[in-house]
Amino acid sequence: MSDTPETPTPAVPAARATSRLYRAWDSDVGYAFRHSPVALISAGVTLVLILAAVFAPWIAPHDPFNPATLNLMNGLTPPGTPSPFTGDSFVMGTDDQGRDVFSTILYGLRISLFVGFAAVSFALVLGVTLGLIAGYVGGWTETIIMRIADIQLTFPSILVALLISGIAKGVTPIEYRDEMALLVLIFAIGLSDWVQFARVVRGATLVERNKEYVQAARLIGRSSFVIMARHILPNVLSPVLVIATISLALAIIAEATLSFLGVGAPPTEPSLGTLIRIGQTFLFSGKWWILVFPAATLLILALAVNLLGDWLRDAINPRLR
Amino acid sequence: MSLLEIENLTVEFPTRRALFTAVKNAHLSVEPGEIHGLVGESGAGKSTIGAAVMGLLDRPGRIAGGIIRYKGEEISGLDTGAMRALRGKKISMIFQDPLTSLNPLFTVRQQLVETIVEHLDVTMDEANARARALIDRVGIPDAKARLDQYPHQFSGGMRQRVVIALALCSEPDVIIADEPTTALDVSIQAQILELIKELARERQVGVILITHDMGVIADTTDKVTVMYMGEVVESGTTEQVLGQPSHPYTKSLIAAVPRPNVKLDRFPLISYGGRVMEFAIEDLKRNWPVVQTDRSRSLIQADAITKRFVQTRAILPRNRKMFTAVDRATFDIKEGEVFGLVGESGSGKSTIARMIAGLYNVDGGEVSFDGKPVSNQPGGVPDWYRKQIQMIFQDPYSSLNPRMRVDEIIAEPARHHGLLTGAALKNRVAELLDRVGLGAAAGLKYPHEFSGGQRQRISIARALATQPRFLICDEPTSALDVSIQAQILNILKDLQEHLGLTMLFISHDLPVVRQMCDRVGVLKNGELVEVGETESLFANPQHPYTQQLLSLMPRLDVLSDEGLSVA
Amino acid sequence: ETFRWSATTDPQTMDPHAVSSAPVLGFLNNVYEGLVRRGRDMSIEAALAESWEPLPDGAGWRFNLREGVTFHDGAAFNADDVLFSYERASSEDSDVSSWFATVSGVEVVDDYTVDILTTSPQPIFPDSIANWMMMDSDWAAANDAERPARDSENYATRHVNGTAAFMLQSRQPDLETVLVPFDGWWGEVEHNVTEAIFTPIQNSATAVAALLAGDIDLIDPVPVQDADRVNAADGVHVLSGIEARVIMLGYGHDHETLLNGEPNIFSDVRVRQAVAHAINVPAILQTIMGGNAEAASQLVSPAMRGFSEANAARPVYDQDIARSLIAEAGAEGATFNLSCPNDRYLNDEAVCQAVVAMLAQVGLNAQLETMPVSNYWPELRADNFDMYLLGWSPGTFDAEHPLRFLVHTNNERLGTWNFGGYSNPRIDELLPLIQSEIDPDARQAMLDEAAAIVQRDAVYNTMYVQPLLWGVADGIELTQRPDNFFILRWVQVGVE
Amino acid sequence: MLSFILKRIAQSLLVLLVVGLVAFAMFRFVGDPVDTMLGQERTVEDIERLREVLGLNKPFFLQYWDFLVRAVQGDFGISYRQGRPVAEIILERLPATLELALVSGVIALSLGIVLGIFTAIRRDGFWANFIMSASLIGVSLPTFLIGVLLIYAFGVGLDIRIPFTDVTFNTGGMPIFGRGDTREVFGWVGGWNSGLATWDGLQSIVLPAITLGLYQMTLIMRLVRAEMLEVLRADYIRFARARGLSTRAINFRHALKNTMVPVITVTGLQLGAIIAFAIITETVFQWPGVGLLFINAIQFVDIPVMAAYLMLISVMFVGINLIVDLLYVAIDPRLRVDGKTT
Ligand SMILES: Nc1ncnc2c1ncn2[C@@H]1O[C@H](COP(=O)(O)OP(=O)(O)OP(=O)(O)O)[C@@H](O)[C@H]1O
Ligand SMILES: Nc1ncnc2c1ncn2[C@@H]1O[C@H](COP(=O)(O)OP(=O)(O)OP(=O)(O)O)[C@@H](O)[C@H]1O
Ligand SMILES: [Mg+2]
Ligand SMILES: [Mg+2]
Repeated sequence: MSDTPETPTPAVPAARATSRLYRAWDSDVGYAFRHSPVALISAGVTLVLILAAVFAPWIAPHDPFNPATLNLMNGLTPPGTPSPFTGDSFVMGTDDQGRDVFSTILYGLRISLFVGFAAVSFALVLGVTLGLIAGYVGGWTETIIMRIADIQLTFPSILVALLISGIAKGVTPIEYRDEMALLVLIFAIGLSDWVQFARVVRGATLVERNKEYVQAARLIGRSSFVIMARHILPNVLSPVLVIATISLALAIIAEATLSFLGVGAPPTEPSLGTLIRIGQTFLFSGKWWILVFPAATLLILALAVNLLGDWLRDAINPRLR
Repeated sequence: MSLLEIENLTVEFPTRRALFTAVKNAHLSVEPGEIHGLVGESGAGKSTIGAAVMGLLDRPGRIAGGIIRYKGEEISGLDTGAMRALRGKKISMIFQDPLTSLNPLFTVRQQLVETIVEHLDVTMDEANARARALIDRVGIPDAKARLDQYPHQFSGGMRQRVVIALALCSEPDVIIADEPTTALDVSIQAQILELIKELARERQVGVILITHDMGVIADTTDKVTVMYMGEVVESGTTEQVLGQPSHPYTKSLIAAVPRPNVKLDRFPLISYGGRVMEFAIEDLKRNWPVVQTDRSRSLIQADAITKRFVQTRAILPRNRKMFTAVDRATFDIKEGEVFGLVGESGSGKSTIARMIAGLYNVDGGEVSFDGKPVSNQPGGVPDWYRKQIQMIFQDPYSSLNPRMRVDEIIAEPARHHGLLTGAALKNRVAELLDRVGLGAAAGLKYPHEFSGGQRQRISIARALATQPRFLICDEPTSALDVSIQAQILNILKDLQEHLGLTMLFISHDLPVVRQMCDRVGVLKNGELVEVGETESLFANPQHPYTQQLLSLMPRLDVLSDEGLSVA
Repeated sequence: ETFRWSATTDPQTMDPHAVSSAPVLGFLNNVYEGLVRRGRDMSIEAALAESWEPLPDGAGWRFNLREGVTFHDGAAFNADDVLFSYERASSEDSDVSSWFATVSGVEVVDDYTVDILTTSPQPIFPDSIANWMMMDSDWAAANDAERPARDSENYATRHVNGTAAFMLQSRQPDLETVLVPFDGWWGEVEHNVTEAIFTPIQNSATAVAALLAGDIDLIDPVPVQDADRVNAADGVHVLSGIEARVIMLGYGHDHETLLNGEPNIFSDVRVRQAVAHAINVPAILQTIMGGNAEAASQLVSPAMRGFSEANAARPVYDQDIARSLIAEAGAEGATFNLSCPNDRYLNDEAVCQAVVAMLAQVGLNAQLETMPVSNYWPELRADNFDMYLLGWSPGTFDAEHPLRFLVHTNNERLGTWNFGGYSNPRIDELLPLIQSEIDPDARQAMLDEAAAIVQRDAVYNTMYVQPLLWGVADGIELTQRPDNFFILRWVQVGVE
Repeated sequence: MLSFILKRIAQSLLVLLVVGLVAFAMFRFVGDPVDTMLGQERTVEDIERLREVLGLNKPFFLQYWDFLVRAVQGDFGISYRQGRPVAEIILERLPATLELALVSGVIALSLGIVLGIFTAIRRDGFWANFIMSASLIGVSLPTFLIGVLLIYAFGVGLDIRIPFTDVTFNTGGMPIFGRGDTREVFGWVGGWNSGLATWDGLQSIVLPAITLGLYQMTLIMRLVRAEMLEVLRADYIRFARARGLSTRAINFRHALKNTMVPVITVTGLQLGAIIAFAIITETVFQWPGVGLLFINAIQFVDIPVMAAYLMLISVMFVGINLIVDLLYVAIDPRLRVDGKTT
């Protein structure tokens, strides 16, 4: 006695139907994904960039992180034209150290993507969790969390990074410094970024928690954790996604700033952000390629991730699909 | 020339899994001064017709065919600008859901005044005066203070009246009233219906009245159109349709109407279209723990419970004005009993329900369950208590998480309590969806894709999924058409009779209360004025308020008795 | 004529004795004067002293003061002011007291004659006090500024009463400082400036833009990369020169081990020599310095007094020599740290990266660590380095200066910048002799010997002399000195 | 409400204490001020002596204590670099930053909201998509780069020839650095010198304000759009349409107000960030505000300036967040304390 017409159940073999991957593919979001050209293209671009970064050692014509292979006399060679000193030629030219810009972008992407994604995820997880707790639980818990947030806000990431790296240097033996360097960066950027998420989520949670569906869940006796995670979170996610996707580019740039302070990757292993920072100094000297190619890469990455974020935000909202 | 004419209207919702046709070739016309009833199964497409007329179909819905004319001019293809000129000014619509129809961030006054100023050429003062008059007119007491409150401070019924007032702001020619009185008690309902009749009579307003209250149809309408699964199955004058229904669905509908004068064992049902309207109690028994009940033991004890809300905020406590929503209500509910709570809208019924459910702290008194206190416990509501109770919320729109799929919503309580997992849970959800008449496929959709009645049924399914020992029903069937209502109520009754479910049953619908409840409490302005056995209370009301309430019950003499004999 | 100029930092004080940094001393040279001053070619010339001669037996120097000199407020300048300025500049609170380390006292002979007595013969004493500026004792007393205020403020911090060609008209720290000509100046006016406005602009890209837009007449510095662009633009050009600062690599000579716990390869002279051969200085100059700098063979540039002509050759760039030296020392593939500032010297970070690459090519694995200068010096002082980058500009423009600070065995007073702890008894022996030798030839011989030792031991790997790049609007005539002081009294505006 | 504010003020004092403590723990990693304070010819003794004078030898919590004791008396010490009282320097610099923050905040907020609404309403339109994508340039390029590009485009200027004519014009002419002329508008420590009161000052603020506001604008725009899309689907908006309200009233009154909670949260934070960390913009444009002061302080390890500055920022953020929390309640009546739930 259904008053909705019979809907044809998709004819899929049982085995496939149960596989997680297939379920994701067949889910509403998966469906929306397959039918959105924007999502497909931006996901494609993001994927290509990630793959390019992962497989950089195999794709890149040079290894810019190996100083022994660099020739200073190749420095500042314009794209496509041979160096007047060595006769070598580079697709995207070289920077002041004679590093092939194309290869450096690929290698630098590895650092930037890793640091960017990890830092934003860290900030997101931390901020969203604390924001939810503060908004939902209220009382002293909220006061403490939000006051910690106030304290955190006071310190610019520069100082946070210096503090963390200082402590990290103190506690880690020298041979692990390099491994620690990136972690320190991620930690520092993430730590300076979580407050945004926390405050936004808290604000939205304050509104959401009084709605009846939350009361319905409370009535069942669902634990606060589940109510926050399963009920409130999806309803406050949209501003979180906006901030997260925007923050990615910012984190990548922040990484470069912090590297300049001696925190993070050494200058002989420039990230995308560092490459842009180097390129900036050549902006008006006619050596445009050192800036333009890395900046364009970052721009494309940011564009793709943000479009993907926009799309995802709409897609997870059943009313907007 | 008809005021509003709908011809061959077809409305489609293309969704991912299928193209869903909500309305098929519907016909309808309204003359000036006519009140046209629109009845039908919940989910039949009644609200969709209203939305189509207003040009406000929810995305991705679209008018796939047909013509809508206002005073002979086609309005179905108009652009937004032209449509806006009609909306509110010429054609008004009262949306079905009063809770979410009001902007939560503006006071009632702000919303009224802006609408008045938008449509009528009046000064601010005049607009304010008119706003106040309107609020008075829809029967909200203490209009002066109420105007400056926010929607969430109103009870369900009061919000509905605000929505009605908003629709009347601009003196429209056509009013589409979608379930305008579901949340109202009989006295207010009578007042509102009188208002509508008056408008039709005096100002020659055409009204489309969507309702499933056959009493209302009988009392108010001139013509009736019956819809079933998107199609118009019958149309004619009220007497004709109610008295001599020709279509089997109409017959079944009329048969299912609970009569105020007789108490039947079960709600009468008629099967139509080959659907099983009844289901065996064995089905339920299969996985429902049978509780031995002892009618002499009280399960729930409400001892002088009180709830106050802040009305005027002030820094100093002594300047604060408090509003007592529930004032020292004392009653108990015996094991296996259905305890009814009636009273005018805003009298504090939902508030009591929430206090018992532990959603509100009590400001005085105590609630105990099985002899153990459950209210205002230091660690919050005790878990053992939560496991045993469930609640059907008054508002089916906001009590469902918009981001969760229906099957997840229903499965959640059972999964949470660890009652069922995996395939068993899946089956239970499918079964419940079926029981409440939605069909298992509905589990894949999201709440916003359902009609009001359908959502309410989702709510009911969720409440039943955990097989609670105690169920709080806050207007469980207000948005349901009588046939579905009968079906749901029968389920509840079966659960009570055979499986020992205890219920707190809140309703405006006195006939339903009479059928369902063992004892009834009458609430007025937060005070419990009378508690008694249902039969004796209905037969011999003591308190003047109860007497007044019962006197307003609609008479359903016009209804055909055909169905009853079948039952 | 209004003249506007900018540099990256604001002189933090107007007090000539409170801070001895180049931005402060350079700026104050326009408003204060010393007994002697440097000319366009850095040579010492008469200023408030008309002449000077050593006292017998190297007991010190006698200065004959110029008569008729007045301070900006009209007060007359005389020997009391010199005495006062000595007391002030050599006091505890002064940052320039090291100039007077060998001075035992100042005697006022008469109103216009003073004797400065030294503990030992000081042949180049007048050179070392070119930036010792004279302040009016009465003015200081009247304004409670008798001692420099180092960690607080006093009247002299923001007010000036000098004798030089320009007076301070207004000052907003970090924003704008306006100078106007002093009509009562004793010297011959060579400029045509009627108002000079100094604005600090930290960001060199912004400064270049301001120059190109015509908002500023002179900027210091032009980033090396932008030199071509500025030269190509209409109405502006680059004035380039050689600074006094020599950029070099230093080593942790006395470290037991490298930071990573391996044996210290840099205590072996062969490794240090190998580094010198491995660095392709011409390539660095060509690319990173844009062809604007000169290679350096020793701790001072050829323009400095005491430069050793005999040691003017740099170790040749030869990777094979470097490799074989490394092999001999058994240091192949060694990994070590290279510390580097990234905001101190021109393109310092880029130079260090190039060094890393060049060392990698001869089999030395340098791990570069760069940091802002505020962290850099503490790191060096804490011995947190294996190899490091250093720039040195001799304050006295004399070859003795770096020996004193960079090469002498480090102790409380000497060798204070000898972070690596290099120690050579012969140098320690030579330094006092050089300091007190009056005879120029004998002195030069000793300096030559020291230079040879430094070169032989490869104590530092001196790479190049830092270039000086000023961006100047056309029509401005001025003089650029290797000390990078901007001297306003040589500016001509509106020259066709 | 009053008690709420009082409680928050009490909490802020605690926040300040912690900020100070963390700050002093940090300063050890920023570098050593004596190196930058002493000239090249300093001796080891000089260093020791200065460290002694500045109290840098003491354990950091003692330094912190000293700072607190003095700070309570309103004395934030003397800047190592300028040798002047820190409070005076900061107050002198504050107007520049506040004005810059105000202008860029206004730009970001007004444009952000308007464009956010526009892109939400025209969800799939060409211009909406164009604006959405183009705005990303503002967030994917470093502020420094944007600032310098603006300087070159509108300060130095490019010669642009109008097509098919010989007329060329230069896009430049905007001030490149500094605040331009300022005029004292009202009493402040040393006078509030406003750049907004002169034409030159107004011109000077344009480029830095755009540079600074670009990121905030994009963020606000995207947030407004995201929230609007959600709100526009709400039943009360549908009902508002049914009531025949004008599109403007629906979009700007009903929908916008419902998007405001996350937007004001972020706006508050960003406004704080603008004031606090306009470091890069201020450096690029040589804008004499507290951001520039702070970056100089870091470079110079000017601990008193850093400490006082962080205190100031802390007070500001606490204040902004208090206002934001009050605004929540003002905007959303459901957040008022009544109807308390367990
Ligand atoms: N946004 C939507 N997307 C998909 N389907 C929808 C949507 N809105 C409504 N429907 C479907 O259209 C049908 C008609 O809905 P409508 O709201 O008109 O019913 P109704 O007759 O008003 O019912 P009720 O009496 O319960 O309010 C329902 O089956 C519902 O599932
Ligand atoms: N959160 C609140 N703040 C202020 N007043 C409230 C609040 N909730 C309810 N009230 C008031 O309490 C009274 C009782 O409300 P309640 O919802 O219990 O009524 P009800 O009997 O359920 O009415 P209805 O039948 O219309 O749903 C009403 O006057 C209402 O305005
Ligand atoms: Mg409906
Ligand atoms: Mg109610």
